Amino acid sequence: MSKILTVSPSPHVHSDESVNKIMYRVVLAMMPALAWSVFVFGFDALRVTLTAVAACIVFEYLIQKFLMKVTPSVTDGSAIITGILLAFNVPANIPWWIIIIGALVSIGIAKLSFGGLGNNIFNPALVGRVFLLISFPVHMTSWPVNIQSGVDAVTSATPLGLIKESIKNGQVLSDVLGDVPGTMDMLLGNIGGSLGEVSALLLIVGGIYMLFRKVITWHIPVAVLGSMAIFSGILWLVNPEIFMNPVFHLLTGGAMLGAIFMATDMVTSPMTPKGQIIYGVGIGIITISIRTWGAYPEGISFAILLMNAVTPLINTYIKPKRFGGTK
Amino acid sequence: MSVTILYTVITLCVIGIAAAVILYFVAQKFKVYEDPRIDEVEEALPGANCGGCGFAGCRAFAEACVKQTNLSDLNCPVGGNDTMGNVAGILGLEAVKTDPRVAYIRCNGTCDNRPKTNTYDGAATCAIASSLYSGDTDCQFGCLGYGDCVDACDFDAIDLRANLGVPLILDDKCVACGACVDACPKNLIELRKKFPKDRKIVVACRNEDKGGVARKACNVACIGCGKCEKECKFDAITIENNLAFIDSDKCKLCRKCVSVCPTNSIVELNFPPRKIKTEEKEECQTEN
Amino acid sequence: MAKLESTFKNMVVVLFLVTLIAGGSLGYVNDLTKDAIEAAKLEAKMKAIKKVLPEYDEIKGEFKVATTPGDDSLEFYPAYKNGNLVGMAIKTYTKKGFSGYISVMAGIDAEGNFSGYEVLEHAETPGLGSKMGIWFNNQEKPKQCVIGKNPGNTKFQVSKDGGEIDAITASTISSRAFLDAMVRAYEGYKENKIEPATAQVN
Amino acid sequence: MLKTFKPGGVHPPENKISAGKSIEVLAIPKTVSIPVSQHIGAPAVALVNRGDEVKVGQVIAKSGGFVSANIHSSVSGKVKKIDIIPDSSGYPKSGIVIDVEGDEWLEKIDRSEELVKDFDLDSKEIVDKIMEAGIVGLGGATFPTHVKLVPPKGMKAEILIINGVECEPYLTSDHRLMLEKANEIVVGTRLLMKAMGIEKGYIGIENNKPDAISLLTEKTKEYPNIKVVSLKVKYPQGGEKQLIKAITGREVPSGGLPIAVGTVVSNVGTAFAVYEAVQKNKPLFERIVTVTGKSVEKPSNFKVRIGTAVSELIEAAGGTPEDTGKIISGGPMMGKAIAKTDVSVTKGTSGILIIKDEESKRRETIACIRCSKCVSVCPMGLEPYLLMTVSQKQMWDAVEANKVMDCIECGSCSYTCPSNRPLLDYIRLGKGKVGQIMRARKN
Amino acid sequence: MNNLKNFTKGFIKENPVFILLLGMCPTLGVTSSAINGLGMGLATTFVLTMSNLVVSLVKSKIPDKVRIPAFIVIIATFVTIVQLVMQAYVPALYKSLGLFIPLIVVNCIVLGRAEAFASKNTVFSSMIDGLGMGLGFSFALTLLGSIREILGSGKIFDIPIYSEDYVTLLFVLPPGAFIVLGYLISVIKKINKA
Amino acid sequence: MNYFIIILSAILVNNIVLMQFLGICPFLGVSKKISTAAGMAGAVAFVMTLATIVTYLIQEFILNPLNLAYLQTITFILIIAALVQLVEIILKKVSPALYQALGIFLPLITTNCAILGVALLTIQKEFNLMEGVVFAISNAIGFGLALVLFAGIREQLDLMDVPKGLKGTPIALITAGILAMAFMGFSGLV
Ligand SMILES: Cc1cc2nc3c(=O)[nH]c(=O)nc-3n(C[C@H](O)[C@H](O)[C@H](O)COP(=O)(O)O)c2cc1C
Ligand SMILES: Cc1cc2nc3c(=O)[nH]c(=O)nc-3n(C[C@H](O)[C@H](O)[C@H](O)COP(=O)(O)O)c2cc1C
Ligand SMILES: Cc1cc2nc3c(=O)[nH]c(=O)nc-3n(C[C@H](O)[C@H](O)[C@H](O)COP(=O)(O)O)c2cc1C
Ligand SMILES: Cc1cc2nc3c(=O)[nH]c(=O)nc-3n(C[C@H](O)[C@H](O)[C@H](O)CO)c2cc1C
Ligand code: SF4
Ligand code: SF4
Ligand code: SF4
Ligand code: SF4
Ligand code: FES
Repeated sequence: MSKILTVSPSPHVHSDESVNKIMYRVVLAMMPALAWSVFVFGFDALRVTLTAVAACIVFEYLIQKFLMKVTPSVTDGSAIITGILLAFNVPANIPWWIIIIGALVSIGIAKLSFGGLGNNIFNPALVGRVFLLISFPVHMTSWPVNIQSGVDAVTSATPLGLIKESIKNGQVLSDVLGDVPGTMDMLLGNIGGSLGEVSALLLIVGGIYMLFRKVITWHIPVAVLGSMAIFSGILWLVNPEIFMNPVFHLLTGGAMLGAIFMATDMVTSPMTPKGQIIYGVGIGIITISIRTWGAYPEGISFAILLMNAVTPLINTYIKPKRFGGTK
Repeated sequence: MSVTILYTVITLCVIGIAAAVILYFVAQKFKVYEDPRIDEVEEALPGANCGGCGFAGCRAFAEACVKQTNLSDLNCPVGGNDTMGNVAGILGLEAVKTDPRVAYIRCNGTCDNRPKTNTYDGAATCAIASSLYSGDTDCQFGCLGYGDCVDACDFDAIDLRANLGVPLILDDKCVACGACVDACPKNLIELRKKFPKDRKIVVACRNEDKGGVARKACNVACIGCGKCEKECKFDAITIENNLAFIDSDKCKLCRKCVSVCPTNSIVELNFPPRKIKTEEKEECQTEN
Repeated sequence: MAKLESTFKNMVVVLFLVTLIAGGSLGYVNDLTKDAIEAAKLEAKMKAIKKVLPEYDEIKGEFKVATTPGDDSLEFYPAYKNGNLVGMAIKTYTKKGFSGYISVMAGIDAEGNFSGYEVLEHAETPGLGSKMGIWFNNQEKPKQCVIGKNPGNTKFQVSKDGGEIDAITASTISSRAFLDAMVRAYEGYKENKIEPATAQVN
Repeated sequence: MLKTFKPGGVHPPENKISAGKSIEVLAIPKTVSIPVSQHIGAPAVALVNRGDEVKVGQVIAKSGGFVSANIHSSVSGKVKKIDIIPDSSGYPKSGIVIDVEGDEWLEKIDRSEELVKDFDLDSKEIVDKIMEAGIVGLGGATFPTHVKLVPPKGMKAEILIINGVECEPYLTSDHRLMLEKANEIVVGTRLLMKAMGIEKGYIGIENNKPDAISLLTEKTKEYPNIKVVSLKVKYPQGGEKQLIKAITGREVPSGGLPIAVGTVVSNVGTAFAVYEAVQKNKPLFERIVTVTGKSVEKPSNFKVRIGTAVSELIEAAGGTPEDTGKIISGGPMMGKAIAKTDVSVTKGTSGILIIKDEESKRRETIACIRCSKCVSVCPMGLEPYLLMTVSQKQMWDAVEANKVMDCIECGSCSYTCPSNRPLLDYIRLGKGKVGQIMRARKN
Repeated sequence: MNNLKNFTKGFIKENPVFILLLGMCPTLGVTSSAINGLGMGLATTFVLTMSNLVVSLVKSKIPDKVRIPAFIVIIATFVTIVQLVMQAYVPALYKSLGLFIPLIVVNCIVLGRAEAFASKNTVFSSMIDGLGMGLGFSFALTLLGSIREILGSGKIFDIPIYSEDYVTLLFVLPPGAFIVLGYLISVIKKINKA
Repeated sequence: MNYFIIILSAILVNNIVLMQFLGICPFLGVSKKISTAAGMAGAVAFVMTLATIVTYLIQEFILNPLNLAYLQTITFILIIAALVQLVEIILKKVSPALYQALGIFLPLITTNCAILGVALLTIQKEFNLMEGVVFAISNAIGFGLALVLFAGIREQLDLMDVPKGLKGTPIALITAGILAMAFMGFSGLV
């Protein structure tokens, strides 16, 4: 008797891409920023990150196994990313129980309730983050001091917080510009803020790595950052006394983290380059609007979630250019 | 009585009357007649919206019923005769009695009976597997076992029977909606007359190959030898394309044909003395 | 029980009757509850006044003063005990709340210090701005309490803005608004102070 | 900049193991089984009966309709039976089984190797000869070539493209043919141009075959209206719509044929067959087949008589390796896995690829992570992830609306999906269903 | 007993909120605390019971074409009565329920029940149906309100159960209403099946 | 009052569906397909604006002078019910095409809290007629925005493997919750 052969429809070969590889590359890309945050916020940063990652993995495993009754898929690495990014979006001194609630919301509500990896509409880490921001505003807005910034206090304001405060007080910007860190400090990460967002430079390094490994394409980060720069630039040109300059907007808050790591989450962003650009521009404009006129000093989390909600519509109406045209 | 009460009454009455007048003219001008019996019929239907009746859901069926003066072409397989009786009652018509039916998968090619000759490794659906390959045994007519019929059944009436090769229809759950009949790319499923106690005499095979080929592919294949046809007193059995078929409307469950079949491809089910046990659940061996 | 036909006459008559009865009963219930509603409204106000002022036995000579033309006005409720003016309750407001309008009943005692306050109306976020009902009342935390102080002797701004009152955690905006209302009350009080002497005559 | 198509495309490892192996003539087998349907269109009608004696090159089945082709005997001997013969899918196909006796060719066939460059036939005569010879497209689609050569009314072919791309990994039959029969291919090209009155011809070759490019460039020097174009190595460069786009910049409209933009595409093998048919009176009964695979002992390019069992080719290449898991007729991207090796080589068989056991099983499928890689590699600008899902959910309207019929089944999407989703499997299902629905609508 | 069945079905089996998905606006809008939920529920129950009663009393006198307007008037009358009475005697609750009291009039449960049940059944069973449905509605609102209050304010019926420092504010805000109700419906469906 | 603030507030900050909880039934009911959602949004916009104008006039010229403010609820709902019917008829006559697009949603609108709610809010907020109209239109846009966004999401969810127990209404509500959360980012914008 001859061998029993395998048959299957074509193609019979497969590229060596896999979801795991993609996910672990993202994790790797986040390492420089993580290292920096341990450097500036100390052990706290590590504690928060590990708690978040562990909680995400445990919740994913338990919920899949006991509530959804499917084979747990924690090894795919997406829960690790969610954990790290959740940690990246909170102050380094956040109490442990809050970060665990955040992980539960991210994984339980935002991800697994929709069916798990690939099925969620909203970015899990951001749902967790916004949930925490709204639920625990006190804890979520008291920032620990950045060791590198040379400020001696227990808590410090973020640059965006400073600006928002002064504008609400009716001050003009030239009065407070002295308190705002310099461009170089913002680029390197000598400022206050969430633990993963402080060093714009190292986030960009991670982004370039991901671009190089083809984990992401340029469309979303460029569209987000570009539209932020243009929109804030126009405002700034109109009146530099009440609007901050574009460089400031790009280098502070979650702009880099959001544009490079969170807006690019493939599950929750549009499928075509054109759609991705519309999505990115939407994020940029909403972010600057919230920063400038809203109650919150930072708006990129909300902006990404809002555009996540628009993504299905974008996918419905923005189709790739069909070969040979339609009709 | 205070002025407020007076004003209240006046205001409300004026608005009320105005509404009545307007609505009256509305009602006069735009009469859309909808037969109230549609609602009644719909209420009498089971509301499964399965499409087994051949209409797009229960309401569509109700509309069709109301239009008809004779219900003989219409049947709700889910509700069965009782429901159709009720519908007929509502419409003042005679219901036509149809024999209750039940689906049956005409293949007995479980893994013991059919040796595997290749392994299929594509998307695990019968539709895709059958569009490119004849199946993983030498029988090109037999069940593929990926369970498209299981997915099609809204009533959980088909059990895949873990890797046994052929799914099993659970007679007590099947409502004969026919969804599985359409879903099976191998045309294996037939809606048969439902006999008391779920008894069945069926040629559990659809192999149209010549005897030798069929036999080689499967131990229990029908080889079209015609012995059963001769045996049947009720003309219930016909042979076409090397394959026997038992018409369940003619079959009287006499069981004579069963014993003459040289390949045991006629199956008798739910007869007390010789009851066949359902096979043990055992993984099919794919490797030699 | 045959239904009435949908003739024009029937429809009009039925609707007429239905509205007639509805109108009648509504008017009746309205009459019944009118006084109770008024009383309830008044009572709410009186309760608030009672809460914010030291003991008194009479409120009389209440008056309204428009702050800016066309805008809301302040309401003043002078309180007397044994005929002596013991304080004044002022219904004040601000529009600077996180969710806009806030109205507060503020009490000022005979010395011109705040003796209490009660938030009457607000739409601030529960758990954040809504805490102002107790936050500035907490005598155990002198840095956030407004009782016994007045904008004349204390800087009625949140500490973040260089004032002497601590804002509600994470609700600076509501806190500013609240203080704004209080300052407005105090200024109204100063401008419309009733001299005890003249008051007696009233 | 090398020419290429847009959008999409992938670059699987090329693995052209047998590229250096010159074409060997495979020994004539003891019996051949020749299917009567080896082309798109109506099956041919058998002309011979059991027991008939046939010669090499004799018509044994006649074209069965407008889109159909003659079938010739590839051997001489006696017809054993006309019956159902195994086919690669396991479904029955009718065919003619011939017991080989000797190797006796029809006399009219010119068996010499000598190059016959010149011709003075008119286009009708050329087309007739091609039709007579039963030539079908050898690039995989097996569309009868004579039908292609007569454009529908109102359409005029302006450009002929000879497809020497061979973008499928592993396969080298076209490559070898170009190296060994360059002159004949050029003549074939000229014949095809003449047949359609075309002035402009291109031969498109992927840049990973520099030897073939330079050889053919040299051979076409004397014909200024035939140009060799080297193309970027990217799959599916050889897909005709992609090739047309790469070379001419024209886009075949959705649902249209190449002729809609004035082009006709033919494979190099087809051009060679045309040469042999017209200049040598030799019908199509042989073709070049690559036998290859990582564990194959002697990867080779064979010249094989149609109807030879696949098992014979494998034997000649050193036998079935121990670790065989899957055997594919054709290339790894578009070829068809076969369940048994007793199936025959047909006009469309370009290669036999033996895949190792560990590479033959698909990896586990997980949920779509919406990475959009499938969208970006699809050369037709489709959304494979969506097509798969709507097919799976049997939402046929949505399947149709999302242009499933444009899919060329290149498999780039399934190849690239990091979640290993069987995209093309479901897209094919959808295509089949939508095709049925569309046909039903027409009637 | 049939009436008993009519009465109890409103709680779980045919709960207007969890199963029939009717009257979602007040369900979400007022349930930031248990007491609000209960108050709203009882107000609705009153309207539901009374309008069912009246509708079943007068059903034979009302021509079909003005059925709906007549029902609306009847319902609106009771709603207005509730409005007036609450304003007079529980002004604080009236205030916190705000707009949603007048909106009882468009609550689909009320009109739906009048249409579907009261206009076909006897006076007594209509009343029982209204009462059952209303209490089912109240039950749902109170349950939702309690959960949100516990999670979001650390209290239940205004009684503190744990420190306010640990409350999750979001649950008393609009998003919390949607999310808690979403999971609650899923749980109730599961219970119903079992 | 500043129209810009009214508009921004009604559409984004205090979105009628996501923040005010009005019109949830149609929000959950007719949001399964984008096309129906858009149709419903159109119908609501039309009726909402019309109803706000008419009820405003009734309030201003009948109820207020007669001191009958407590009859708001009953008169408004009667008017809205009649109006919806009227619109249906007129539309049928005047523009059958529009009727085809919007008509099927009209009966659903009578019991939509959003219409009555906006009419009541217009009075409560003491808008003048023009402000009331702007307010109504903005709320209708806010309603439409939420509805269409939500319909897009639900069309996508239909293609996804939502766990069985959460399929349908539960996941729709959870999605709405997250959407509401995202909309909270606009707080303070006005
Ligand atoms: C949903 C939400 C509700 C809020 N409610 C209030 C509030 O009621 N009062 C307030 O002052 N700020 C409120 N805020 C604003 C923030 O808490 C704001 O950051 C804060 O008022 C100013 O920051 P700080 O108090 O920490 O200086 C709210 C923000 C959000 C997103
Ligand atoms: C029904 C049908 C009709 C065709 N008619 C023509 C034709 O008139 N002219 C032509 O050049 N090719 C014609 N073709 C062939 C196609 O252009 C093409 O070669 C064939 O579909 C295979 O291409 P592929 O291998 O890229 O899939 C036809 C194909 C089909 C299926
Ligand atoms: C994805 C894809 C890849 C193809 N690759 C090649 C190729 O590499 N070489 C080739 O000759 N034909 C290839 N074809 C077939 C061509 O599209 C076309 O049918 C052929 O060149 C026409 O010539 P023929 O009729 O002579 O076969 C491919 C088709 C598809 C759909
Ligand atoms: C480039 C990239 C970015 C990602 N960003 C996020 C993110 O912002 N938040 C998150 O929870 N997961 C992120 N993931 C992980 C994963 O896609 C996400 O958990 C899915 O949304 C879960 O279905 C990212 C993955 C990749 C590849
Ligand atoms: S087994 Fe077939 S016929 Fe029976 S209920 Fe299921 S799908 Fe319908
Ligand atoms: S009976 Fe048909 S549909 Fe069912 S598993 Fe077998 S082949 Fe598939
Ligand atoms: S197989 Fe079809 S859908 Fe997939 S990439 Fe190729 S053309 Fe596109
Ligand atoms: S390549 Fe795979 S995972 Fe990526 S979008 Fe396509 S189907 Fe989904
Ligand atoms: S309860 Fe508000 S629309 Fe139904």
